[in-house]
Amino acid sequence: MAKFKKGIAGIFLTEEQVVKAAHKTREMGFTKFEALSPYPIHGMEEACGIKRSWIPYVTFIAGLTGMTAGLLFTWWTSAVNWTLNIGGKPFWSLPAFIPIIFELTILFAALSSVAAMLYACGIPKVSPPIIDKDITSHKFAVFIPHDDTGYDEKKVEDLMKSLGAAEVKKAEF
Amino acid sequence: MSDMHHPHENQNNDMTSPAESKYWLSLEQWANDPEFIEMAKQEFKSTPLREGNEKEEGWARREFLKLMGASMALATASCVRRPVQKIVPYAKQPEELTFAVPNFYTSTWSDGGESFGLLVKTREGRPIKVEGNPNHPLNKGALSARAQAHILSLYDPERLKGPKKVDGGKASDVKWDDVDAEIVKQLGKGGVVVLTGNMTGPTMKALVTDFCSGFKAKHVVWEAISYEEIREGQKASYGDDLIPFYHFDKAKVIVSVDADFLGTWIAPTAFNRQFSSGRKDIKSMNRLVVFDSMYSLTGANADLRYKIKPSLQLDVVMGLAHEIVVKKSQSKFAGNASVKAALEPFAGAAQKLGIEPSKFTQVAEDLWKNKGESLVVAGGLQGSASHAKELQIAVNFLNSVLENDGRTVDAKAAFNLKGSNKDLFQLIESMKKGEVKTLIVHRANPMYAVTADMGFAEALKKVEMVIYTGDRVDEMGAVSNYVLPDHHPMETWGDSEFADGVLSIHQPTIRPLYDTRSLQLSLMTWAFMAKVGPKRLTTPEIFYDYLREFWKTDLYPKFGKGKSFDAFWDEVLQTGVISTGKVEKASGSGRNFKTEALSNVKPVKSEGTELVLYPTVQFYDGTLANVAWLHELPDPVTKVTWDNYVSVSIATAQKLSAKEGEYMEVTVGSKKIEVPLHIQPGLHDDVVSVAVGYGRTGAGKVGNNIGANAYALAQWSKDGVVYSGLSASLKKTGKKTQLACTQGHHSMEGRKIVVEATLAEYMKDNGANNHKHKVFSIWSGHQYNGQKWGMSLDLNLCTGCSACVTACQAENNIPVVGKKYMLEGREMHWIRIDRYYVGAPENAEAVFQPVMCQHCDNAPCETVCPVAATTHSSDGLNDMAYNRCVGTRYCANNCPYKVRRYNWFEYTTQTEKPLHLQYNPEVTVRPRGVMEKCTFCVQRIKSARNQAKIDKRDMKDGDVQTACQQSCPTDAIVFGDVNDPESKVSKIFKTEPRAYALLEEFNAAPAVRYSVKIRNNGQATRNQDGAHKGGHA
Amino acid sequence: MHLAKKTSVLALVVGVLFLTGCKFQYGIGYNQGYSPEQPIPFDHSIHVGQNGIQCQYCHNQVERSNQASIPALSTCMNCHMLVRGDSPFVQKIQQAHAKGESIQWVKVHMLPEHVKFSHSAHVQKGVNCQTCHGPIETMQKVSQFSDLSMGWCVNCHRQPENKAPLNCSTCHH
Amino acid sequence: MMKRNQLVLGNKTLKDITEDIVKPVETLPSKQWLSLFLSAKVLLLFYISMIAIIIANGMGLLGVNNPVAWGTMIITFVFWIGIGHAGTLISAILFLFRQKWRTSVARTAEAMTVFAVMTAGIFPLIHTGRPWLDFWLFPYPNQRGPLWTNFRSPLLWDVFAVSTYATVSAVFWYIGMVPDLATIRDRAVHPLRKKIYGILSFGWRGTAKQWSHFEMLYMLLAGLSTPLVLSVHTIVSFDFAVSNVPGWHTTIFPPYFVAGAIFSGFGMVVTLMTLVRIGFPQFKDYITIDHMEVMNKIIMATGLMVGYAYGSEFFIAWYSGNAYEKFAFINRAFGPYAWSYWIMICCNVVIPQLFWKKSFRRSIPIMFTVSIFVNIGMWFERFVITVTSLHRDFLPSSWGMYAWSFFDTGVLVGSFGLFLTLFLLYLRVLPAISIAEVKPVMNVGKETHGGHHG
Repeated sequence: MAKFKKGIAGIFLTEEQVVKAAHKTREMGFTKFEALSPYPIHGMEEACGIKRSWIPYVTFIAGLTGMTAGLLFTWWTSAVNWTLNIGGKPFWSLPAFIPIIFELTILFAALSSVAAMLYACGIPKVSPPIIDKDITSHKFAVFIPHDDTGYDEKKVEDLMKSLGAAEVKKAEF
Repeated sequence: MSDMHHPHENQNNDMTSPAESKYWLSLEQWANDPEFIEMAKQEFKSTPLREGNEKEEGWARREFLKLMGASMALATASCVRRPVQKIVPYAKQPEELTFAVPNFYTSTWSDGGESFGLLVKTREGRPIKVEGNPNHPLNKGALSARAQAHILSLYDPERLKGPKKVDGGKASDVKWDDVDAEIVKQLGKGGVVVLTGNMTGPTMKALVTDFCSGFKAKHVVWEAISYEEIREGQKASYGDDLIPFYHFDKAKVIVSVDADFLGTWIAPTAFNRQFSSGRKDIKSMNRLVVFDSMYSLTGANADLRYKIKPSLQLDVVMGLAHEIVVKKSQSKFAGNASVKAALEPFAGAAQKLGIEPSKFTQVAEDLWKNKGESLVVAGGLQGSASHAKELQIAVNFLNSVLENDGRTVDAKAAFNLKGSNKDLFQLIESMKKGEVKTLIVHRANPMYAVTADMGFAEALKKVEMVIYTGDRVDEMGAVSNYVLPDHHPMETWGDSEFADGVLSIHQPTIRPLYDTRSLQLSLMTWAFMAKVGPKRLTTPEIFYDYLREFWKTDLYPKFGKGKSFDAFWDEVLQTGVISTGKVEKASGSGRNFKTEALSNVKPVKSEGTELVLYPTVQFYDGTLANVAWLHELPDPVTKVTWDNYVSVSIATAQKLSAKEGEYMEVTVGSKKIEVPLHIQPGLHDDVVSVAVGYGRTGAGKVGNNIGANAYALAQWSKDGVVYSGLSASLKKTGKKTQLACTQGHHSMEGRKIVVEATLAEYMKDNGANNHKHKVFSIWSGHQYNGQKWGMSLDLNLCTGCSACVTACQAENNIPVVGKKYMLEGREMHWIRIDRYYVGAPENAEAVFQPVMCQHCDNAPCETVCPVAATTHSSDGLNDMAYNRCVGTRYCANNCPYKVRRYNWFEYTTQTEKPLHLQYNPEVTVRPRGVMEKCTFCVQRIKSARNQAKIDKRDMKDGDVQTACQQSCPTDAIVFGDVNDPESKVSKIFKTEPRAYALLEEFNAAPAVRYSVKIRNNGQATRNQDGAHKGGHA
Repeated sequence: MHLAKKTSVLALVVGVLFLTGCKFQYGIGYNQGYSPEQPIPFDHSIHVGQNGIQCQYCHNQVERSNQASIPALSTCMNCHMLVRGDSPFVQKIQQAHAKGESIQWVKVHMLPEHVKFSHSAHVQKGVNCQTCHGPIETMQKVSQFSDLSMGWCVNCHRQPENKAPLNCSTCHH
Repeated sequence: MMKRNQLVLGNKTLKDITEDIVKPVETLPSKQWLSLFLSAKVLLLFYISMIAIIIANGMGLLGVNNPVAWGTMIITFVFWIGIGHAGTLISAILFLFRQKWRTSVARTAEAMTVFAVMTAGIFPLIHTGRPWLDFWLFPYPNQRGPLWTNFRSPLLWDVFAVSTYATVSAVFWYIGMVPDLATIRDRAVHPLRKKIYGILSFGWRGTAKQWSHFEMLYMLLAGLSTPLVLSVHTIVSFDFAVSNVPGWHTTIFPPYFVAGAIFSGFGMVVTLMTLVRIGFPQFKDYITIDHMEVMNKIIMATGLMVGYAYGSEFFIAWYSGNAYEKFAFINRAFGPYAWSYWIMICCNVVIPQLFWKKSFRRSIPIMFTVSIFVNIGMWFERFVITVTSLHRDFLPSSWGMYAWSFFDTGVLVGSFGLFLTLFLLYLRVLPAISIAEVKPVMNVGKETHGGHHG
C-alpha cells in the first residue's frame, strides 16, 4: 500500500468557493494538491490544471484488440482448426461472424476502459483516510500534501482561510 | 442338430442358448440384464406412455436425486474413474454367432389374415427387427406395419411366464406336469373341440387332424375377419369353396366395392405390391375405381372414388353388369334371359347411387374394354352386409362377364383362409346343449370379438374344461380353466401355406423367454400320455421332429426335385420359402358361372343411416392391441392415433350439430357403444363407420380400454355375421374428448406440396404440373466427391400403407409417447405420411406423401445449431450427434419440413423391461433433451460400408436399403448414391421429369425427390385446389 | 495498485492455462492407465510376447465385427486342455469350462454408448492393434494405453494420410 | 430558450438531497416494503421450484411441441431483454444527448436493466433440453478435438450479445454508483456498514482527478453502450429474422425489436417509478411529474413506431408476393391465435394513444394503467411472433397449436418473483437515485440561478 501523505486541507461549503480555491492554489504554484467534491464540477479540471483523461486511447486499443481477437478466433476455429460443412455455408462465413466480433469489440473496450479508470484513479483502495465525511455529501475541500513545492504549513493554512475555507485542518490523504 | 440356421426348441439344447449367455457390451450390457425376467416382475415404472398421476408422484424423490447427482458429477467428474464393468464371454461360443454382427433367420408370421415370409434380424440371440423375406413370392421383402410391429409382442412384459389355472378370473401358477395329467384325464371323457384361428401351416393342420383323430375331437376354425362370404359366393357361383387368388398386377381396370385390398383385405401387402406394379409404367397404368362406403385406404388411392352406402353395394356391381350385359348386350351372357331378368331390377343403379350416369357407364365401358384384364372385388367386413353372399355372387358374375376368371381371379391358387363364423355359431349351439366337454382355444378370442348376445360366455359354462393357449389372461383367458401360454411365434417352429403353392418355413429365432409350451407340443404330449393318435403324433419328442418328418414324408416328395432331404431342408431354411409359381402366373382357365346363383340377387332396400364396421391397418382384428407402436401409428386416412371413433360426413355432423371429439352413442337395435365423433370428408351422408379391433379389456396395460369394442354391434345369425349396412342411429352423450390426430391441417392451401397430374396431362408432358423454380444461392456450396446419399419417393406408387413408419420405429429405437403427448404434438416418428385432401370436402380425394429428414445440402437446421450438433457429412447426410445436442430446439423451428423430433421427456431409459431387448444396438438410444430425426439409416450405410471393406470390394447400388425402403411393398422408396451414375436413384434425380424437390423454391437443396402423382381418372386436367400460386423464392 | 498487478498476473496465468487447456486436459476424466485386477491374471506378455500367438488367434472376430471380443473359454481350452495344467488359474479355467460356466472379466476399455466404434473397420484398414492398445505384447496386466477421448480419435482421423472420415456420423448415430 | 420546469423540486440543499436519497438505505424497512418483499420472495421460491421441476423432468412439461418448439421461455426471455433496454437507453443514449432530466431516473432504470437482463438470461439457459450442458455454448478448449461452437448460429450470437450486455450494463451501473456508495460509506455509523460500503465504493474520495477520469469513462461507456444496446436487441431479433420461418424471416425485425424494447422498457420504468414514488414519497421531488411525462411521451412515440412496424410487416408480406409470408400474416390477424394479435394491437398501439392528452400524460393512475397494458402488450407481441409464426409454417400437415400448460404460467409469473426480489432489495441497499448526478442539475430551471443552462 502506498503511504498516505500528510498535509493540510481546507473545507469549503460551496462549489464556487472550491473552484476559486483550486484555481488560486494552482496559481500559487502547488502541483500535487487535490480538490475534492461530492459531484463533478464544471470547470474544476481547468482550475486544477488536469489534462484530458487518457482513457479513450485504452478504449480504442482494447476495442481493436477485441475485434482482432474475435476475427482471428472465429476464423481459426471455423476455417482452420476443424472445418465443418454447416448448412452448405463456407467454412469462413465472415458475415455470420460479425455479431460475435462486434460484441467482443465492445466487451474488450468496455472492460479495459473500466480497468483503466480504476488504475488511473488509484482505486480500488481499502479504507483510505477521509478528510471529512461530508465531502461526499455537501462539502468541498482542497488538500495540499506536505511534499508539494513550496509547502509551508502556515502559508497554506492562511491561504485556505483567505479563500473562505469554513475549516482548515491537518489531514492525511 | 443337423443344421446351423436356427436356435432350437427349449427341450433340445446342446449349445449355450444366446438368451442365457452373456456377453453384452455398452448398450447390450445396459439392456440385457440376464435377470430381466425378475426385473420384469418389478413394479411398473412410470413412462410417458401412461397418462395420469405417476408423473406427479414420481418426480420428486427421483428427480431430486438426479439433480443432486448432476451437481456432484460436475464437481467430481475429473477425478473419479468410471464404474467397473464386467465382460462375460461365452463358455462355448455358438459357431454362427459373431458379436455385434446380426444374424438373419427366415421365418413366417401371420396374424390370422395375411401371412408373410420374414427375415428376422437377431443380435446375440435376440430378435431386434423383422424384415420381409425377398424370396417370398407374395410379400417379396415387404411387410405390413403390423408384421413389423409384432416383434414387440415377443417382449411384451405382460406375457404369462408359465401355465396358469384360472378360477373366477383369478390366475394361479400350476406345473405343466400336473396340468397335463389332469387334462389327459379330461380329454378321455370325449366331447373335445379344438377352436383355433386360421391355420395356414400344413404341418400344424396335420398335427391338429392327428390329434382330433386320436381323441375323436372336432376342429373349428374361426377368425373374426373370416372372408367366409367370399367362399360362399364362390361356392354358389362356381361350386368351389375357396378364396381365389387375385392378380391386381394383371388388371388394367380395378373396381373395388368396399374391398379395402390396399389396407386390410386378405393380403394387403401383396396386393399393394401388385397394384403398384401396375402403375410403374405410367403410360399403361391401371385405373382404380372404388365404390367406398367408409373412407378406406383403397378409396384414398382411387383414381375415381364414389361414396356409397353398404346397401347399395349390389347396385354397383349388378348395375355395372347391367350396363355391359343388358344395355350394351356384350359378353356371352348377353342373350341369357334369366340373367337379363336378374339384372333388370338394377337398371337405374347410377341414379340410385347418385352417380352421374355417364360416369357410371364409363366405368362399365372401361371394364369391358379391358375384359380379361380387369378385376372386380368386394368383401371384407365392409362387404359383410346381410347381402354379403349375393354381393360375392354378383362380383363373380361380373368377373365372369369380363372373362377375368382364370386371368385376374384365379381359383387354381387359393388363399388358405378357412375361418368360419357359421362353424362357431354351431359350436356355440352345441356347447349350449352340453355336447362339448373340453374346449381347447388357440389364437382365437371369441369372448372379445363375438357379440355378447350370442351367449358364448353362457355356453362356456356348460363346458367342463376350457383350455386357452393365449399369452395372457385376456378376455378369453379370464373365462378359461387353464391358460397354458403358447410360445410367441418367434419362439416356435412351424410352416405356412398362405396361398396354394407358397410354402414358407417358420423358424424360431429366440429360445423361449418363459416357461411356455407350444400348442403343438401340448397336443403331442397329451396324445402321448393318453396313447392315442397316429404314430407320427406320439413318437417324436418335440414338434421340430414332427415338422421335419412331415416335410420329409409329405412335402419333400412334391418339392424335393431329386435333392437329398437334408439338402432340401437346408435350402428351405435358407431361402425360407418354396413356391410352385402358382401365384405368380395365372392359370388362364376360367370357370363356368352358374347363372342360377343370380336368382337370389335382388336389390336391397336402402334407407336411413347405415353402419359400417371396418378393420384398421393398425390393428386389423385387434389381436395386437397391446403393441404400443400400432397405437402410435396414425390411421393412414384419418391420421388419428390411440382411439377408435365414429366417422360421419361433414353434413351429418352439422345435422347432429356435433363437433370432432364429442362422444356419440351409436345404437344398432338394442346394442350400443360410445365413441368419439370424427368428421370425415368424402363420406356418404347416410353412413357412419366405426373401426373394430379397439376396446379390448384383456389386452394389457397398453391396449386396454382404448376406444370401444365395435364388434359388439355386429349381428350374428346362423347365416353368418353382418358387420355392414346395419341400420344405426347416433346420439350425442354430452361427453367430449380430443382425438389425437397427428396432422394439423388437411388442405395443401394451394402450395406445391404434393403435385398431381392426370394421365392425359402426363401423356402430353411427362413433367406435367412439375413446375420448376429457378433457384440460386449466394454461396457456392460444398462439393461431394465420393458417395452422396439420396432418396426418391414416387408419389404415384406410395399408397400410404404406413409400413415404413413402423419399420423405421423398429429400426431406430423410436419411443412411443402415448395419447396425451400425441395431442400435444410430441409424436416421435422419424418418417410420417402426410395425407392431404384435395377437392370439395364432400367428395375429398386424398394424396399421400411420406416426409422424413430431407438431408438438405443447405440445411437450415445446421446453420442455427449453436453447438454444431448437426452438421453435414462428406457423403451428404445431415448428421445429428445426439451426444453433442444441448436441446435448444432451434433446428426444429428452422426446419421447413418439420421433421425433427425432440425428446421432451426421458423416453427410452424408462422402457419397461424386457421391451428394451428389442432395441437396435447399432442406434444410440436418445436421452431426454436431445433432438433426433431420420438419419437415412446411417447405421445401415456404415455396416454396408464395413462389409464392403471386409469383402474387399466397392459398394454397389442396393448395398444399403433403408428400413423404410426395405419395408415398402410398392417400391415407392428408392435409396442410393446419387453420385453413382448407374444407381437407380441417380437416374431418377437426373432424368425423371416427374421428380421434384419439396419446397424447391426454398432452396434448402434437399437430397430427397418426390415424383408427381398421376391420376388415371380420364380427365384432361387436374384442377388442384388453388394449383400452385406464388411461393417463388 | 498492487492488487491490480496481482490480479493481472493471476488473470494471465488463468488465461494461459485456459488456452493450453486441451493439452493439459488429456487424461483427466478418462481412464487412461486403467489396469484393473482380473479374476485370472491373464498375461499378454507371455501369450503374445513370449509365445508369439497372433492377436487374431484369440480375438478372432476382430476382422468381422465391431467388437474385438474376449475369447470364449473354449478358445482357451484349445491349448490349455494340454498346456500348463498345473497352474491353479488354468485349473480354474478348466473347471469353469467343464461346468459350462464363464469367467467375469473386468472391462478395461470403455466407450460411452453413443460412440459406435468398429474394430473391423480399423483392422481392415491395416491399423495395428498396438496403435491404440499400446505395447500389449509386453503387458502383464492389460492397461488402457490411450485416453480414448474424442480428441484422441479425431487427431488420428485428421491425418491426411489416413483418409479417414471426420463426419459426426462416423462414430455417432 | 424554452422555460424549463425544475428538475428537482422543493428548493433542496446539497445535504437535503443526500439525506433524501440515502434515507431508504439508512432506515429500517417499512411494513409495506416487507410485505412486498416477502411476496416477491415467495414468488421467487415458486419460480425456483418450477425451474427445478422442469429441469428434473424435461421440457415436455411446458407447452412446447413439434411445430412450436419455442414457447414461453423464449417469449419471456425476449420480453425481459426488451425491458432491459430502457435503462441503458436512459443512462447512455440520453446521456449522450445531454438530456439532464435523465439523472433522477437513470439509476433505477439501469438497475431495472440489470435485473431484467438477469431474469432474461436465465431463460435461454433453462430452455435447453439439457441445461447442465449449457457451458457447451461457450467456445472453450476441450478434449473433443477440440470441438468448437457454431458461430453461424444466432443463438450463439445471443450468448455473446447477452453476456456482453449483461456485463457492460452491470459495470456501467455499478461504476456510476461508486461515488454514491462512498457517500453512504462516509455517512455510516456502524463500522460493519462502513466496511461493507467502503469495499463496495472502492475507496472513492471524489478528487478532481478521479472525477475527470470518471466522467470520461462514463462517457465512453455511454458511447459503447449505445451501439451495444442497439446490437443486443438486433441480435435477439436475429434469432427470428435470420431463421426462415414465415413471419420471422423479415428485415424489419432489428429496428422493430429495438423500438419495441424501448417501448416496453419505458413501460416498465413508468410502472416501477410510480410504485417507487408511492413507496418513497421523498423521491417525488426528484422523480417529478415532468419526468414521468417525458417518459410517457417516449412511450407514445415508440408505441407509434411499433404500430408502424406492425403495419409495415403486413405490407411487406403482401408486397413480397411470398405466399408463405402472406399466409403467416393473415394467420396472425385472423387465424386461431388472432386473439393474441388483437390484444397486442390494443395494448401497444391503441391504448398508448391516450397520451396525446396532456392531462393523461400527467396522471399517475392513468400512466400506471397504460404502462401495465404496455407490459402485457409487449409480452403478447413476442407471443405473437414466436407462437403464431411457428404454429403454421410451410407444410400444412405439421401445423399445430401451442399446448400451454401450468408450467408455462409458472415460469412466466415466477420470473417476476426473481425480478421483483432483486429490485426491492436494490431499493433498500443501494442509492435509488444518483446522488452525484442529481446535485449538478439541482438548480436547472430555477429562476434564481443563472449558472447552469441546458
